[in-house]
Amino acid sequence: MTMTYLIKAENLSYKINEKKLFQNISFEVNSNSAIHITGSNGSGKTTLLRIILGISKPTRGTVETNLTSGMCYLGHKNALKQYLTVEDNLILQSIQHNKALDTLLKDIDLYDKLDVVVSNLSFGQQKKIALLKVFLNESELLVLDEPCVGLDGKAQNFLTSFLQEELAKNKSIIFSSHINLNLDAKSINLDN
Amino acid sequence: MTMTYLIKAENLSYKINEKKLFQNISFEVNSNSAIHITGSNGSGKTTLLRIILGISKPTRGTVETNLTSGMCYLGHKNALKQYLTVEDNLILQSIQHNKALDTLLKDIDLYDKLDVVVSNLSFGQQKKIALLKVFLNESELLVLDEPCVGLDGKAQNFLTSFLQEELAKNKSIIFSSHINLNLDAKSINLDN
Amino acid sequence: MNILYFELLKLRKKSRGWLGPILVFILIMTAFPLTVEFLNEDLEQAFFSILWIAVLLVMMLATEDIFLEDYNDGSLEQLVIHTESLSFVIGVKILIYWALIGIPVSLIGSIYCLGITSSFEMALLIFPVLLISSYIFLNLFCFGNSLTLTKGSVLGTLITMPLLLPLLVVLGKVVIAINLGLNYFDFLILLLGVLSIIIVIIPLIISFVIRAHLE
Amino acid sequence: MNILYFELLKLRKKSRGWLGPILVFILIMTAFPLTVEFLNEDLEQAFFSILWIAVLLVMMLATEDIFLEDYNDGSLEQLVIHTESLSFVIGVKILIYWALIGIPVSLIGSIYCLGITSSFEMALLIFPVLLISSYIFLNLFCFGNSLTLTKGSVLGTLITMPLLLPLLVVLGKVVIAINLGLNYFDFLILLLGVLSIIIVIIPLIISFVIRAHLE
Amino acid sequence: MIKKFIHQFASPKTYLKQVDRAYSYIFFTSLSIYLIAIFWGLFLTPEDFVQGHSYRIIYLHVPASFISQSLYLGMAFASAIFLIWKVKLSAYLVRSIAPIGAMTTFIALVSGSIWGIPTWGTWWAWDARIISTLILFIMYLGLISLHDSFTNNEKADKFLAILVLVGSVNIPIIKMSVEWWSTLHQSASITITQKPAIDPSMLYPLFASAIGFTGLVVCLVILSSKFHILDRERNKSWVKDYV
Ligand code: HEM
Ligand SMILES: Nc1ncnc2c1ncn2[C@@H]1O[C@H](COP(=O)(O)OP(=O)(O)OP(=O)(O)O)[C@@H](O)[C@H]1O
Ligand SMILES: Nc1ncnc2c1ncn2[C@@H]1O[C@H](COP(=O)(O)OP(=O)(O)OP(=O)(O)O)[C@@H](O)[C@H]1O
Ligand SMILES: [Mg+2]
Ligand SMILES: [Mg+2]
Repeated sequence: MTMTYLIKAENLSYKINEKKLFQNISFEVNSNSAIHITGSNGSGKTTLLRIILGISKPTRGTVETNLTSGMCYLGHKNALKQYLTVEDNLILQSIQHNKALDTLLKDIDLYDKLDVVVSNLSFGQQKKIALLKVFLNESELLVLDEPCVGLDGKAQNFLTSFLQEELAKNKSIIFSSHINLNLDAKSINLDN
Repeated sequence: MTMTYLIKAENLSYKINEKKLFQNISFEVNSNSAIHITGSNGSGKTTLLRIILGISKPTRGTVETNLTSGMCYLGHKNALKQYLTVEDNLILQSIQHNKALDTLLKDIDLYDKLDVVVSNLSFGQQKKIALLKVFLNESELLVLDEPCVGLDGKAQNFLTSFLQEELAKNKSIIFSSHINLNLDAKSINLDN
Repeated sequence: MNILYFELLKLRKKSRGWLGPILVFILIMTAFPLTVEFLNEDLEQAFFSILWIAVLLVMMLATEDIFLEDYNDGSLEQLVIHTESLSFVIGVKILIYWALIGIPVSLIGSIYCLGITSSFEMALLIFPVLLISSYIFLNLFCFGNSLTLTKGSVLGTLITMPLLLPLLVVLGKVVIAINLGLNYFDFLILLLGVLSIIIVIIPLIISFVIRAHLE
Repeated sequence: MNILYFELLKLRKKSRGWLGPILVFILIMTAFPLTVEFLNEDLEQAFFSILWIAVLLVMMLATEDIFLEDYNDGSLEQLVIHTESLSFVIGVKILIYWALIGIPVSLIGSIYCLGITSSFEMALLIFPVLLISSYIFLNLFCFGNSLTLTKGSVLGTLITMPLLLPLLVVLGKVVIAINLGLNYFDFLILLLGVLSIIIVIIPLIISFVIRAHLE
Repeated sequence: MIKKFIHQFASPKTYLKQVDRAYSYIFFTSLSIYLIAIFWGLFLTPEDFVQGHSYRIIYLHVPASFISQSLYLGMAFASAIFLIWKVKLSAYLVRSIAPIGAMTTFIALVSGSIWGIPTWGTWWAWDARIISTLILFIMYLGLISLHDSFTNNEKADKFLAILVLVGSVNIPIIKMSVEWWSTLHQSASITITQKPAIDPSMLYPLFASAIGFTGLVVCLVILSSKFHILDRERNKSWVKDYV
């Protein structure tokens, strides 16, 4: 009897201009597990995540997915429209205005910023808005590329405990981060 | 005999749309001292730094400066032209190609990226390029807004030791950061 | 059909995206009689020349960063991850741009036509031509812009230009056809035919190009 | 004079910034005879109308994000911190845009003028007018775009156009003056006068506006 | 000195007080003047030799055209004061005049167009005066949209004032358009230097209607500025007392 995986990456290699970025990376993501991708700047963390998402193609190797409810991705770029208010941005991300959202907004101290244009928010506040999508997601796999860049201590703790809860709910997480997130995760290092 | 200060901020207050962001912040920056501005997201760190730089005007209070060789500023936005190569970007920032630069580039693992277009660099690599200007600066005051966002551990250590050296060279530093930088700095908290 | 609502929401706030081009159109059409002291017949002659060029330019302006913005802020990545049919989304996006810019421009163009030629029939006949040609222009420019998404280059313009010139020639012929009471409907059907091919193929090509860009 | 070199470096790589507008200019000037079958005199009549509008549009395109890019990536902040004379830098920047876009467009415009009017004198006389007017247009568009820095170029266009229309009228007059062999030089001096005022004042105003924006 | 004086005198609070006192006087006198002028013009003056009765729209058209330009000059004046002495009140005034200016310009355009139908046989012509009036209208719209596009009112005030001043170069051009270009449109029939080219029986009511109309527009400006000031200063304590 084989265990079912959500994502199975086998022997992934990636070359840019004939230069190897990483080689022979294999792993499996099962439900209720977290993978922490580490590595120095430019070691290929973002690239690997994009391969998993199916945006980029690996030079060699395969990624098999076995998902029923899709993935939720947050990358370096936060996909917010700077010229729209927070509220409009939430609409764009199909986030309904409901109780859950309200309590979340209060938790991350953004309840009074709903009608502020995103470009007027601080760096960390923008990141928090982008994370709302993650906090309210309904997919079984979260793919997070350095999710706590620019967050203050309180928000980082909030994120960690959220991720812990998600794991407890049988969800899976792949994330990259230079900061340790206090999460029980298998780590994959891309430096060679 | 009064001690000479580089920057003297008195009773700075800042309001946005009639809402107070911070109030009555006073401090002095003397040579050979560091100030660490802390506070949660949106507490006004960036705003305060911009007031010190003279870009924004405080609602109340004054900033007196006493600088002879200007300041060096790195903010959330890194002032790089995404469509130019690293080399061209250095030229734009008036950074000469010399030995010091070469060793620096090697230290931060970017020596082979000189002719790569900035948009092809990873998030952390871009930040490093932006930091080059700081590493090679000749001004007496460094103003850094979350300088280690996105940097890997090695680069963070490099930055810290660089800043320590600068302090030893009688320079002064004002920086904001959510991450502790292991720097002997007076800290100012903007949360109230 | 969320995409429809989303695009509308974005455009509403980003008046630069749609009101801008329309305004530029109005300004061109208003300004041109100022530039030379025309006699009235001359005005009429030059009018159509200006009209087609204005429509072309406006569609160019309108599509300038139709994909670039989404690319830069990371929305395009999200779109590729979360939508099954990228080309459908792109088709809808172009449609919305046409509805918000192409249709008003066609209307305004017809009104100017009425004002200058004082011929109600002319204005009525020119309207569908404007509608179709603006849609074709939009599609072609979108294609060009998708090709040069990240390059910030003129490649898009260079590539689309040769595609546009034949269309301009046809448009010139249409005016003559109307003036002489000749085969206007033949031209209309020709344009419709071109449009119906373009409408299907261009979004497909664009979605392919965009995926390649993100890779 | 570092700023001169820097701007050139940026523009060199960003061909969309300068080659683009020039190409659009060529496109317009090439396309317009295609759009209507003109008799020769009519062509000449319409030519100048198109010429001025094309120059105006091209300058609009060229300046669309002359400050926006620097604002978005944070370079503008750095500039404000590190330069004593922001207005000088802005003046130089506009000058470079003029050198890279205004001058070629003026040249090309004169060549087209020669081609269409077959009058060498006309082309020669129109050249300085083109040079001056493109510079004025550039300045005014830069002003409009600086005011609406973050708000998009529609508003910029809306604001700038009224400032430009009087100039268009004058340009129309110049053509008539040349045609009739009348006070061409009076007009040239008028334009030069306007330019010399604008060249000094606009960069000052823009630098004030930009500082206010960053505040 | 001047600065201090202006700041004391031109506080929004004193302005509102003064204006509240004067408002009803201005309103009723100008209303009656305008009504009388119109009555006079419509019923007591003879039919025009060429234009018949249609010329009587002049009592709306000319005042509106005249005011639309004057309001702009007023804005330019206030903008200068704002930029030089940082008088907030002038910034408020500039913003409040803009929509009124747009309105009167619109009236001028529409009344002119209506007038054009019987006299020129067309409601629109590409004529310098008409286009320049249209430009003025666009300018007003631009001013309003510029101010409204900013959430930060202080910035918006500054930018608005700058734009008004830069745009004021257009006013003489609009004014002189009829003299400089051969057009369909009438050139000024009343000038200071020359004898009026208009029959006195039309002239006096025209004058009166201009004065009355001006007064009414001033009332509108007062109302608009009152709204604007109360909105902008709504957090100040004096406003709470005032309301
Ligand atoms: C849309 C069309 C029109 C517009 C935009 C327009 C605009 C103007 C403007 C701006 C003025 C100047 C007021 C001043 O200098 O203080 C004016 C005055 C005048 N307009 Fe018109 N006008 C239009 C149509 C007409 C028509 C159709 C007529 C009549 C045939 C007409 C007759 C006059 C007269 C008699 C004056 C007074 C000139 C003077 O005494 O200064 N206008 N109009
Ligand atoms: N066209 C190119 N030429 C040269 N190198 C390239 C090119 N495109 C990408 N790269 C390199 O590929 C790597 C991409 O790395 P990636 O963005 O995945 O890094 P990362 O691990 O996410 O780093 P960070 O921690 O900084 O986010 C970088 O080292 C970058 O320099
Ligand atoms: N127009 C506006 N309307 C409402 N709030 C605004 C507006 N402009 C700025 N703000 C608020 O002002 C604050 C600016 O804070 P600033 O950018 O200085 O924060 P910061 O301390 O640097 O935060 P971070 O750690 O996230 O970088 C934010 O709380 C932002 O929401
Ligand atoms: Mg990365
Ligand atoms: Mg900040």
